[in-house]
Amino acid sequence: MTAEVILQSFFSPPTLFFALGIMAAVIKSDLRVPDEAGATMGLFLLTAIGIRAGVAVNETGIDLQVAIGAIAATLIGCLLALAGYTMLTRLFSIDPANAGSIAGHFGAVSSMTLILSITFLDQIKVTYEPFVAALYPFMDTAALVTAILLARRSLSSKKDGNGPSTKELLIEGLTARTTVLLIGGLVIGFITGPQGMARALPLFDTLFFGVASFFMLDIGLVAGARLAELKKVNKFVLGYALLMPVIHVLVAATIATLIGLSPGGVTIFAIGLAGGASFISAPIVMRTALPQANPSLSLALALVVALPVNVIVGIPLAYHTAVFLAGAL
Amino acid sequence: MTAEVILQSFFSPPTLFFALGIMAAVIKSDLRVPDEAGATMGLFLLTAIGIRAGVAVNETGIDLQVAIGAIAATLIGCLLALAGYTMLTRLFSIDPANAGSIAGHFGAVSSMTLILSITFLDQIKVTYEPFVAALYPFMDTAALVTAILLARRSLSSKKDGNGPSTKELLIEGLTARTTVLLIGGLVIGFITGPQGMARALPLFDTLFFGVASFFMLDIGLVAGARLAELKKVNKFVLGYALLMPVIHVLVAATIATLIGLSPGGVTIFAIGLAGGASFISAPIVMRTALPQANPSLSLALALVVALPVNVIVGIPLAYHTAVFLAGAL
Amino acid sequence: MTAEVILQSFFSPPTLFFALGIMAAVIKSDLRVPDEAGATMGLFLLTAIGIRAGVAVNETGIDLQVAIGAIAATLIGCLLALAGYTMLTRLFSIDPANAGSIAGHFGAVSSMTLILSITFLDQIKVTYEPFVAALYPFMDTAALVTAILLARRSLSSKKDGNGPSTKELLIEGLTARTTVLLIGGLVIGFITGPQGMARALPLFDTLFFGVASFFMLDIGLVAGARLAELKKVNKFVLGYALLMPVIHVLVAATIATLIGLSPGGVTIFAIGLAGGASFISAPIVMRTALPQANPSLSLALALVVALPVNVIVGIPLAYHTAVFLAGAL
Amino acid sequence: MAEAKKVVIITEAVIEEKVIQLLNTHEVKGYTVYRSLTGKGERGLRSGLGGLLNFSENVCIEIIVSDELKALAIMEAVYHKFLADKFAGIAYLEDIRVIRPEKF
Amino acid sequence: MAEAKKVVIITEAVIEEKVIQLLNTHEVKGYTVYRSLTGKGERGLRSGLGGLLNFSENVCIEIIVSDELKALAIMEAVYHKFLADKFAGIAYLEDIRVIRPEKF
Amino acid sequence: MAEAKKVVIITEAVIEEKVIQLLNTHEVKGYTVYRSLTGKGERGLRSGLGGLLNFSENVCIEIIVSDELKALAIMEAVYHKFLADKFAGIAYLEDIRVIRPEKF
Ligand SMILES: Nc1ncnc2c1ncn2[C@@H]1O[C@H](COP(=O)(O)O)[C@@H](O)[C@H]1O
Ligand SMILES: Nc1ncnc2c1ncn2[C@@H]1O[C@H](COP(=O)(O)O)[C@@H](O)[C@H]1O
Ligand SMILES: Nc1ncnc2c1ncn2[C@@H]1O[C@H](COP(=O)(O)O)[C@@H](O)[C@H]1O
Ligand code: NA
Ligand code: NA
Ligand code: NA
Repeated sequence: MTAEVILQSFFSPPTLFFALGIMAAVIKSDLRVPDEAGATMGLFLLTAIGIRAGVAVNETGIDLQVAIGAIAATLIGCLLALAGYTMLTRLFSIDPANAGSIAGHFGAVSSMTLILSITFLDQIKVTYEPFVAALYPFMDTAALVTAILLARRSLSSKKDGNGPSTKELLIEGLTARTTVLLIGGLVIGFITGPQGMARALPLFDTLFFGVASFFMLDIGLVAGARLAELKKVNKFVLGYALLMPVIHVLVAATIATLIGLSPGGVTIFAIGLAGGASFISAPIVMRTALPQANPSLSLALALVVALPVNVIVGIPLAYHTAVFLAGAL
Repeated sequence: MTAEVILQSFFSPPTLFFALGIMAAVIKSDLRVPDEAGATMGLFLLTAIGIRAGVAVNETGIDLQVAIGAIAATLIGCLLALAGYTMLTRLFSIDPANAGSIAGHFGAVSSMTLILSITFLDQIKVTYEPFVAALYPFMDTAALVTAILLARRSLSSKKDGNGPSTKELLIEGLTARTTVLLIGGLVIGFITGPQGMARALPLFDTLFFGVASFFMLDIGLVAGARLAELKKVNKFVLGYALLMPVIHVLVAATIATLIGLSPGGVTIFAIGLAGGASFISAPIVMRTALPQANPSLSLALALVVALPVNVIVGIPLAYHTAVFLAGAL
Repeated sequence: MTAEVILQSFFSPPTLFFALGIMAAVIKSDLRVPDEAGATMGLFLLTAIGIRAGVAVNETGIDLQVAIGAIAATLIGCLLALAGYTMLTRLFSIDPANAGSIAGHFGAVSSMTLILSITFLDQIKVTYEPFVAALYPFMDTAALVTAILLARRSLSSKKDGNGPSTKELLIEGLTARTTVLLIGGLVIGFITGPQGMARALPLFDTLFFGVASFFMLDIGLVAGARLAELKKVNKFVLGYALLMPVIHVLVAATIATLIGLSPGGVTIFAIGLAGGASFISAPIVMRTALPQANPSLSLALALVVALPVNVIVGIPLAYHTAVFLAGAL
Repeated sequence: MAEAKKVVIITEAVIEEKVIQLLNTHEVKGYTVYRSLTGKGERGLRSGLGGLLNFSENVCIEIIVSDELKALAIMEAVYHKFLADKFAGIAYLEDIRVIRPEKF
Repeated sequence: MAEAKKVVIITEAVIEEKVIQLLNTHEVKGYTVYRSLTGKGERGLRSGLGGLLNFSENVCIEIIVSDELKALAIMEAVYHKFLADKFAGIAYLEDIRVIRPEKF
Repeated sequence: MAEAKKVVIITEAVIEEKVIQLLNTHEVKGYTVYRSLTGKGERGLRSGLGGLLNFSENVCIEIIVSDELKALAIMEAVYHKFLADKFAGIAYLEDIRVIRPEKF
């Protein structure tokens, strides 16, 4: 059954478009998705996730679980960044700046992985607590801030006061476009409810899967163009990038099950939030917060290693773990 | 009941997206909608309005009312520009260039307000004469040309022959992209009719409301970034911007009712055409026609004052006025 | 009946949007479709054609006809380029570079004409072998490579080794974005089949016709802006551009009927592949492969002469020829 | 290689076409336009307004001419017709060296 | 017409705002920004990453000042604060001639 | 601060990659590319064609080198290989001053 779900995940339109994009880059096709089109698809998908979640929450109502979820997401964000940073500096002797940057990328949330975990559940028709996607900014900001602070503590340059302060980092995380669109969409969907939103759903709901698929073509093109950078990557760090998502998934799935989420909700929490490695917002944050780090390294790990592994193995794995834990705990 | 309709208008997806955009700008989020995406959504919405109107006219047929409507729209455009210009120069002692520019912006048609008045009627399921939206260029061009000519008469610079002539102004108005798309879409929809257009309607009809909502996010971002400019605005002029749309609505609703439009048609005529203040085409026209005017002033008034007031109060007000007049006249 | 089909083709949304675009350019409207929006619509349409074809092939299965079709498409590509080049150099005394460039543009496939031939059959509800659209790269690459090689043989500059080699040309053709998207979409659609693709079809299928229509507005604007270049064109060459598509259609329709395609498949083969003159990919290929040729000349012929003629006359003609041949052969 | 002058004009996108018309009356042999610039000067910050309009964007127009006097004449003309009191913008001149001077 | 200096800074798009803040502390009277450049230098190829982020793009910021010492001070400040060891980028200076020198 | 030369090449977007390949054979240490320019010259107006293709757009490629002879060699090479009779384009040279001359 696991194999079947992995196959289904592999042979789904988003994965295949991702593969097409990588292949087009590898054969040096002149195929390009205009930057503005990619950016717009990204904005649209985040908004749509928020709206869908908001409409669903409007139907089911809010309860204590949302607050508990937010706290759990924040703690996991800190924990994963701390664990990653420690592993990278102690075990693999990576310098503080790069360790902080990589740990931040992997602790932060990958909106693409979030989108794909939702399309996966949609396709296998598994329901989930609609608010889980909205925990994004809690885990994301917690992980980024923790990783940056850890790295700065060890860097002399932290004294030149050139980078942003902790408060600035928090504000940056909470005003980031991903946060604004997800939470904004959620609030709008919640206020209007299914009736008020009905006439907008042909855009935000019906087209969601198709746009997510087509968007993966763009992501694949970008990932394919960076394949070469993998060769330069230290083997240990590569191992970290292959293994870390799995550890993230196991830790997060356990905690999510303990706070009472359904298997669908656990899946999104474990892989959509914790397992993915950010390659859209984290690089920008890290570029100004830890400029000494090599931006190509963390980007290649997140985009070329973690994303494909997560798409093919991580998402079905998270789902099976969630189903298993639901029985076991 | 009025309060209920205002609430409904306020809590509809387009208004909420507008508010989200303003908020994102205020908290200095890095959220941006790519320029090209905003422009494309704008073009799409105008085309869709034209198409929908054309298909509807094809079903209902054309009659004398269209010609009468066009004449009424032209006259109201001239009248509103003249009234605005006189008020601004006489009562508030604004200089001719700025008075002409502001009166032109407010006399011209705001395509966004037009779009929103249509989504409003769609949502409360009120029908309207489909041709009314197509009166756009008549009122728009009449108002712009009148305002510019009035300002130029009082400006010495009118003699240096640098700005466009009256004929050039008329041509500019009739070849403007808004005119071309609205009238073009109308003609295409009319020629093909519901059958011929059937397979294109999933784009032009089903997605209309969703795209209009998402587009308001972009407009909100732009408006939010200009909030600061309000502080510099003279208080009287601010009062003008708050009051003028209401006067426009009352005048236009009365005339529209007299020429026999239904309450839905009157609503679109009064607020979608007359009440809105243009912030897309008027600024470009005025920048070259009256370069002495301060472009930030008129833009801030149209976008940051008139648009929100119209969205929240103006549209439901126009509808109620229309219903009231339909009984009274 | 022919007249009726021509009328139907003429008064369909794509043709009318094309006419609107040309008109907007002629009256010098400020209407522009952002470059990125046009490019994205183009990418989307090609992908959608591929996906639709792939899903259809998944349902019907593959057989020997696909291989025969690919061979026929390649041969016809070579043949049409050879015939065009010979005609242009011998009959009209055009210099080798321009003759090669023009013959290449006309032998290559116009993706827009392909899209329109499909929307045409969709609208008159005629079925076709789904794999035919995917023969695109065979005919396209064969024609471009043949035309370039013929021209180079006669040009001394072929010895300066500056332009691409035959192998490079073949690779360029097979990695071109049109090829990647069409074949890639086809493979993806084939792998996932109707079930796997179901949730993405609201984008790739339902919106196809609407986007194709709106895209024609952009093409019309571009064509309209080039109308003036027609005046500079030699009369004979103009005659070539008017007649050549018809010859292509007749030759290709005959062969397609002989290899056993249905009238729908013959129509797409004859006009969607052979009859159209490329104005998107061919100009880029020719600009670097035969830089001595005048790029405005071939572009004007393909875009301003061949495209409108094909849209209005060529597509219905091809369909009628196909129906006739199906009875005759 | 010969000396030539490059005139650079940075101004509002809405008057791009008018500036080019003026250049044509001076019979320049060529020019290059860079679009979508933002900037700040006496007349405040000029930067895009979402996709709504290009009206608060700047463009940069560069004209290379071999003749210094012609370069100065172009600068003066653009300056007086557009920049002096109406539209935001600046104009400046650079010395450059070109390969085929007769082209400019 | 008077002599003036144009300082040109080509650097990563992510620090555009920070560079402009620094320029403001030097009280420059204006600047112009060209966006979406790509380029290559010591720190490798810098070019867009699809529509995902502007993080590997370059910008070019040009500042015209009448005073050579001020121009040098700006270059030095930008160089030491941003380019010396942290962000990819270069800075250079050109001699130009402007029409209204008091503007710069 | 040291003298350096800036070579500027404005040409058709379709040959951007080929020009850069040529630059690499000259072992330049860096370059910057400005895209989506429009312009006019001997070979007529060059400006975008809708979103269909970048084939009638121009690009501007700037290369800074410390050595004047190398600058001239690059200009000549680009000029003869691409601009002389095949592709639309111009090339010119400017004198500039840079901070870390060994970088260029
Ligand atoms: N000192 C300067 N350096 C560089 N660019 C400038 C400068 N002053 C003005 N500009 C550019 O010229 C435009 C118009 O300037 P202004 O007319 O002074 O507002 C600005 O938006 C900038 O793009
Ligand atoms: N020699 C050069 N000529 C022109 N531009 C350069 C040169 N070197 C660097 N650049 C530009 O400056 C950016 C950063 O350079 P670097 O810090 O050397 O990686 C590059 O991406 C180029 O855009
Ligand atoms: N005199 C000039 N000044 C500025 N740019 C020019 C000039 N002449 C040509 N150009 C630029 O170089 C491109 C090619 O020029 P050409 O080969 O002369 O057609 C033009 O499209 C312009 O962008
Ligand atoms: Na993560
Ligand atoms: Na109005
Ligand atoms: Na063909």
